[in-house]
Amino acid sequence: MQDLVEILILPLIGAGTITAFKGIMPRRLPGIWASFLVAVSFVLSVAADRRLGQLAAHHRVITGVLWNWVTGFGPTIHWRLYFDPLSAVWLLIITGVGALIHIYSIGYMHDDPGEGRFFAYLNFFIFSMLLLVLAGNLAILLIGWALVGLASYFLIGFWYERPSAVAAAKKAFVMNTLGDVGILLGLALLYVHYHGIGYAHLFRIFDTARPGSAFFEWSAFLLYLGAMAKSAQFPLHMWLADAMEGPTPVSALIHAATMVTAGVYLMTRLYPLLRLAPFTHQLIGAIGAFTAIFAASIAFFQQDIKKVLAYSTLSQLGYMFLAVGVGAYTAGVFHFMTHAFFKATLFLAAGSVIHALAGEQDLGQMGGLWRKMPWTMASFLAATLAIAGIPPFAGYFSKEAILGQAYNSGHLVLWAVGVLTAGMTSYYMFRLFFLTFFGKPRNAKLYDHAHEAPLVMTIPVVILGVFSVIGGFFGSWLNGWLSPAFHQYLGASTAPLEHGPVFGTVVTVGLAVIAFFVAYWLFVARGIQPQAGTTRAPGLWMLKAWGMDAAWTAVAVNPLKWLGDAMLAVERAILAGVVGLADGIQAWASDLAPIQTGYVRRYALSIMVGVVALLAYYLIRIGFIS
Amino acid sequence: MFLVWLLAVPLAGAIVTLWAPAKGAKGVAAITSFVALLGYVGLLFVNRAGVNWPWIAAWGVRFHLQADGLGLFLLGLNAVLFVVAILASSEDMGRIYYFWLLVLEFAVAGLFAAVDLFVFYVFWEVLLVPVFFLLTQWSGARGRTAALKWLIMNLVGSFFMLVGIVAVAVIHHQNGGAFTFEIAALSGMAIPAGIATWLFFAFLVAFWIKAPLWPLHGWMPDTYGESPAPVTALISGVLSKAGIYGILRVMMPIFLPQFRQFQLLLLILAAIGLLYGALAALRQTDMKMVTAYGSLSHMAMMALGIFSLTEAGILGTTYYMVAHGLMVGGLFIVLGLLESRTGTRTIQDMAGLNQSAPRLAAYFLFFVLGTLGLPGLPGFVGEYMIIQGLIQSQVVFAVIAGFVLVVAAWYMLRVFQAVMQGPARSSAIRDLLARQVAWLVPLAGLVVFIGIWPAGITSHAVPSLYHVMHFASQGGGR
Amino acid sequence: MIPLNWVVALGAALFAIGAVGVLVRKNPLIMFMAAEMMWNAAALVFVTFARSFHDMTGQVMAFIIIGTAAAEVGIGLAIIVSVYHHRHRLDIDEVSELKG
Amino acid sequence: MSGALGPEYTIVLGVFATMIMVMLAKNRTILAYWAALAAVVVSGVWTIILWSDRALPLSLYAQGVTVDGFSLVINGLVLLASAGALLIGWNDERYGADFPALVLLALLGMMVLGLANNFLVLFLGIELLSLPLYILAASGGYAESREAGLKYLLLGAFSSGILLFGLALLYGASGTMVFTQLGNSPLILPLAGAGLALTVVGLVFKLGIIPFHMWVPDVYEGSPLPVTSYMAFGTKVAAAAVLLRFLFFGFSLAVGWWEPALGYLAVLTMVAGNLLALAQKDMKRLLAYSGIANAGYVLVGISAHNQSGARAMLFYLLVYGLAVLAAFAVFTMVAGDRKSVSLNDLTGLARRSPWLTAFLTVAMLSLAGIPLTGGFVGKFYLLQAALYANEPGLAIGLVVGAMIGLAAYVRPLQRAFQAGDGAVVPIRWPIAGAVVVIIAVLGTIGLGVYPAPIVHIVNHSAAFDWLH
Amino acid sequence: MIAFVILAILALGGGVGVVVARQPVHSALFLIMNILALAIFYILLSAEFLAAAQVIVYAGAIMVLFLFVVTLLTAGKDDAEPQESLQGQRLTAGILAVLAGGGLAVLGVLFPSRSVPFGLPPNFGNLHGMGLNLWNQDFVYLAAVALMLLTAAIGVLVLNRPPREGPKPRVKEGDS
Repeated sequence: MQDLVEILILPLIGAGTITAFKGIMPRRLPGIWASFLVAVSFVLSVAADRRLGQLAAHHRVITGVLWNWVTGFGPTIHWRLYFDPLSAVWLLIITGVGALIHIYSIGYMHDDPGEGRFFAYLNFFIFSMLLLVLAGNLAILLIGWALVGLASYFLIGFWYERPSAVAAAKKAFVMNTLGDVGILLGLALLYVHYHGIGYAHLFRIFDTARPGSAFFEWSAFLLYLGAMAKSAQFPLHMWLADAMEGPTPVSALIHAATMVTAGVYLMTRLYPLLRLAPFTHQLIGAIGAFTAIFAASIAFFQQDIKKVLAYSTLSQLGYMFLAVGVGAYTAGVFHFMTHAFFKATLFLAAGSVIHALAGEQDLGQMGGLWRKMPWTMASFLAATLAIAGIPPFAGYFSKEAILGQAYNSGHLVLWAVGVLTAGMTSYYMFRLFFLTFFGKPRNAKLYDHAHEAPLVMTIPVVILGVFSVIGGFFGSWLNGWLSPAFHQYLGASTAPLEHGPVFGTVVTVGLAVIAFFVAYWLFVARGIQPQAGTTRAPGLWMLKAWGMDAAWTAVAVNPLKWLGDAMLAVERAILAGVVGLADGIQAWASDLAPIQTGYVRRYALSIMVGVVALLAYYLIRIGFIS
Repeated sequence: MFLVWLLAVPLAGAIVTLWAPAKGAKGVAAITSFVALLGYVGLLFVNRAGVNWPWIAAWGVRFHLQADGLGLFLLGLNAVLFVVAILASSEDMGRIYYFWLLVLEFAVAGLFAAVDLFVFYVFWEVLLVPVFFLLTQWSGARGRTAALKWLIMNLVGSFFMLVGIVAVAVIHHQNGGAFTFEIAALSGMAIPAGIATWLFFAFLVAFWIKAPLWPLHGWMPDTYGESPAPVTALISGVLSKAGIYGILRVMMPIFLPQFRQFQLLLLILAAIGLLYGALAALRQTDMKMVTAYGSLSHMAMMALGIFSLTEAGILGTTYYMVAHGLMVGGLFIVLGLLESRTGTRTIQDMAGLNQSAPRLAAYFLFFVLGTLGLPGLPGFVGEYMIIQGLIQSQVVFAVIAGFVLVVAAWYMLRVFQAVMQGPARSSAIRDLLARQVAWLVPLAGLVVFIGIWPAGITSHAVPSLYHVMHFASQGGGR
Repeated sequence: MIPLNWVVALGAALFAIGAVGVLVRKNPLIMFMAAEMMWNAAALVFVTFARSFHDMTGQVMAFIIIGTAAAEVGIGLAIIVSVYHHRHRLDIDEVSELKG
Repeated sequence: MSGALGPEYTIVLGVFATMIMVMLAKNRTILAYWAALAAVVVSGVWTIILWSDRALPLSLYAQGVTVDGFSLVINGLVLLASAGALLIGWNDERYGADFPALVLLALLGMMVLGLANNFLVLFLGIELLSLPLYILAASGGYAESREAGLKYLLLGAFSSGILLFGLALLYGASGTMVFTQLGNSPLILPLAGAGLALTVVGLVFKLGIIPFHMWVPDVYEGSPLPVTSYMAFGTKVAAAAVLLRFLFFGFSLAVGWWEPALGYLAVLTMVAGNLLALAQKDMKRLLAYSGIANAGYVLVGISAHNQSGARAMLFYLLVYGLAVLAAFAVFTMVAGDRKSVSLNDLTGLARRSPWLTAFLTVAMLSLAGIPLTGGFVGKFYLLQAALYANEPGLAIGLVVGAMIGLAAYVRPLQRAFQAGDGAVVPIRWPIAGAVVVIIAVLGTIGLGVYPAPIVHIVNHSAAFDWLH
Repeated sequence: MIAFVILAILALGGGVGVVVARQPVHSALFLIMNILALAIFYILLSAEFLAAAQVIVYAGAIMVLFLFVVTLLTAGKDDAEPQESLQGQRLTAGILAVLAGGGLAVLGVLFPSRSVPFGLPPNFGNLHGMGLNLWNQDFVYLAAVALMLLTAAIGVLVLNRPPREGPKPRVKEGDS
């Protein structure tokens, strides 16, 4: 318990101290301090993992209550931490990759005036993410969940003077709030039925529950809604592409390696619930597969180096959800891990490129950079090979596990989509690679000024590149490590890694290789420009991300705005009604006042009227006049 | 006796303020409110004894005050926000301004402590008066209209409630009980069904207007718009809670059967208000109005919590009242600081102020996040419990509430980003002064504290709520 | 022996005539006289009932009415005189500055 | 003869003493004021002594007058009213040396009305009250005052005629003139009904109930300020007292016929009175309409026809009177040399005189019925009475009237707190007026904060135990 | 009965005359006629003292005062009544008076009071009897009437005192 709290609290301390002593700290200190704290966290995480590993396989859970959160009647919820092999994997990746990206950022952000703020945000993000994965119940998870969203909001909008960044941040936040509300509703639903939302408590109940009731479908779906928003599954995916407005290390850490995979964490964490909700489970896989191929198609024609990577992230997240959907939980986590390595590498390398080109992100301005930045190019290449699924790089193993399991479990359509997507991935990734590093420089001036990044940036990239190469070999270790987590409860019989049929592997790798050659032929041999094909129908649509933004605007944003305007009209009516009522009474009074004419005889007449009326009334009452 | 302290200190301070030198009035008021806050600390940690003195023996009216879990934290909210509001007020407001503020503190404290209907009603109406004069004399161009609206709309509601109060006591007496206004004695009494409905709505209208809840919020825009920022903070932060509090304190024990009977109607009305406030806030261009309509929506959320008639919903509302009070109070004060620096409230006239006033922006964002219900901050806890209650009773309203949370994120961020971010178009402004930070930090700290440890409030509120709802005997909402 | 019922009816008629006088005449003096006639009608009815009950109280009442009328007329005429000191015509409708 | 009528005799002596003072010391009119005040004070002390003496109720003059707790409380109220009027108009040469004597004469009429138990005393009381007031109304020495006097006179004579005819018919229907014997005597119902109708008209005319109210605003506006305050408070108390005694003592068995009609009149009066007050710019006229509306509240107490009603009525008359005295005292000071105060004259009052503004605030809030002022407790008591009588309509009418009236009462306050233009003209405080306003304001607040003693007093004074 | 009819005609004629007479002087004279007719009624109703008082006080004192004021105020002026200016005043007044007066008259005729069958007590209504009443048990009423007359005397003094010499400021206002 205690070390968990330390792991958790160190980055928060970093964020706090950097914020509080912003004016006092030397200019370079925040970066170093923040990186140091995350690194310590990483070391502590390794230690914690080791201790966890020393426990008996079926008791590999460390849990404890920090203090009460809500008590009374109604909900009784505690601040509970929960540490098991699944959390442990996430913990390592978050602190490990996080530390590397912190270090990288020292170089990347060194001339930005908001450097201190940046590291405070980053540290805050690490804290939030750790809270998310260490949470012992859904409510605390939701707190971490929302805080990472907040950190993401801060970092996307880091350059707040850019309107596009600000808009992207808002979009990300609002869409994620939609997901948060899904989790909120889902966990409240679970609480209402089971009077508790601690994992252990829920899992014990899920163990014995019979699958298929609407209640399980609804609660699973609502929780999946959260995962969908956070992990940018179709149709809540647009924010992720816009999120590239943030600094590149942010894209690497948050929008590729860690935060966006929180959905995968949630789904794997809640795998016993998914067993009980077969329809939702299928839906997850289907949407994952669709997202994978859909995002891959968009990546084909993107002009911005980070946009390509963003859509490729979307696509890979689709893979992970495909894994969840077919019950390949370990494979999903495995792919998360390898993806963290190679996608972080890609982003950081892209960051180095952007850094070298003074902030230029347009592929149309790049080309031939391999001469200037060999280390970056090498790392990028390794990661590209990994993501393309070329053996023996990391991505090959995890993707193979997912596809194999999809095939084995009979999800042939999903398998086919996955295979196709693998080929597409290979194509657009190599397109990106060739356009960036090969061919003729398309902007001589930028090319002349380009240079290899400083060591503080290059070293993390290279380390991550190495992991992209060797990451695949962690598979069997992971299989063993996670098996207690997935076997502790029922319904995880499909969880361990499996191998698919040989022909599947052949087809997948073959497609990837073919795609490689196509890309080489197009962009190196023929040297066509990145803009090619984006003016006509399919390419244009893909470039515009199939018009999803416009669709959302038309379906959700504008109607809400119209409703808001309608409410304002109603509001004016209500306010006018209030004023009108008051004025009406006032006017009525003013109209009534002239009855008082000032003529005595009128007054006497009024009295006489009263006399007659009262006489008549009394005589009626006593029955004289009937 | 700390309870009496909470009432007596502001009253005495108010009278002293009248003779204070013009420039010293703020100091006197600040010290007074701080002493009252100390009294609250004493109440919280030392002694919570109430008082029960005879008042008008012939009518069974007793000056009965009690700080139970329902009112305890609202008293704290009152004590805290008044310190902040007084500190946030300008020094050249004049002594009468501070006099009225302290009278207001006195009245609100009395309201939150009263457990006798007569006493409750007395404080309920007395608190209208200071606000009326604050609006009349220290507010914008339409302040006098706003003041009239405030007073008349609120009194219209309370006069109906007055009839209700007397009628309840008379019926209790005619049923054979003593002639008393003690809420505990009146709770659960038998009222003939036809009359009960009328009485129920007579009470409800008063609370509905005060909260305010849609569609009886007509006084709200002018009042929030015209009053000086500290007063807005107090109205939205503390006074509006009086409406919700009244429903819990007064109506729940007496009219529980009617709540069950009209539950769906009430839920629908509150849900309309919830959507209405949020959507109206979406399109406002005045940053104070965005917050005001957001607050309207949040009040509807609290009402939903009550009308869910579940333990979770009511507990959530009890908690949310305090949380929302602190956050929206802080937000209005920050908006006031912003307005005094820029001279405008229209969001189109501002942009990129973050660059010149990062601290102001940070506190602005903090309270924005709080009001939009960010998990980890207290608004979320209240909303969570309310939504859980709604799921228990009528799940469709939970979905509506969830949807509104999304819209809330949208409209609150819209304001923040429009004002603070983007390219700086307006000229630079002064950042927060150190002394302003000095009271914003504790306020923000308090918000964070109750956000991560809501159990501190909820666990204390529970016994009172049991009493309020008779849930122990009647087995909960469903 | 005169029929007491019919005297009461006469009183009612005089009362009504007096009321009409107050309502339709514009000269304040005549209005005042008409009001006096209403008083007289009441006094007549009192005396009639006193006769009917053989009860002197009714006559005492009538006497008081006469005496009070005297005082009232004194004051009334003083007020009318003071009002019409500066006016040309005795028209009550002109005395209507206060209204609304 | 015991001293039961001592307060009244004191006033009679006071009248003579005052007149002697006027005659003896022609240039020192203040002596007359002192004499009158002394008479009022002695009478008041005597009243208090009588109240604490438990030898009541007493019936005197062949049951013509009844001295009981009720009449003594009425005594106290009208003494308060006259003391207020005297002090507000203290030694003001505009009102002449005869002002105190006339005030005392009217006071005598009011006290007699409180005692009245037969038709003779009722009529005498009405006339004793009215005649001096006709004079006082017309005594301002300007056209509006004369007009007010004339209007009051003509309508008063008219309504007295109606009252007399009604009394005559009642006499014929019952054969008795004593209220307390009306219930026991065999009534000829149609005659009694007609008589009751006419009598009630005559009495509510004095009270100012719509539609018999029309003299009220004109006369209040035209009369000099202290006289207006006197009429607003004293006349209302006396008329309400005699109406209550007449109906409760004479017709409590025949409640079914008269009660609903009075209830309708009360609701009409409360609503329309407050509505009309909303349209007024002149403060005296505003208070006149407010007086009409408050007469409606008082009528609620009567038409509730139960003990609470009588008690609430007494209590309400006190709080109303205190508020009115405070308001009139303030207006007199603000008016200075002018005849009346308009809404515009109040602008900037808060800067001219913060304390006067504060006092005016208390008075107006009391009239509006805000808690911690007596007005609230009074309305609260009236509501109790109405609801105990199972008359929710009256309760609703009361609160609806109060709602409408609110704006009328708070608008002057807003004007007072509005910044005026030009130089700040300070206001001088005559000591007598200051005494009135301070006592009235303290009383108003006292009644709001701790009404228990007065509630105790009225509960013991209006113990009409034949009512439920 | 014949006496009643004649007297009633006189009284009503006087009453109507008051209302319809074009000149105030004539109205006053008609009222005197009415009053005298009532005085005779009083005699017939066994109220001799009242009859005397009616003649002396009403016809003698009050009406003379009226005539005096009428001549004072209308001397040398056109005292013809101007046209009715209030719309519907006459019609409404007539209808109301007919309703009220007619209704009351009908009531009075249909529902006679409960007459006492036996003979009048001694001294009923004569000077002696009234004296016994007014100077014994009902003296207080007489005293009250006296106070009213005193009031009237004060009133006349107050109302017709000479106008003051311009309004003298009671309160000195500051220089503004």
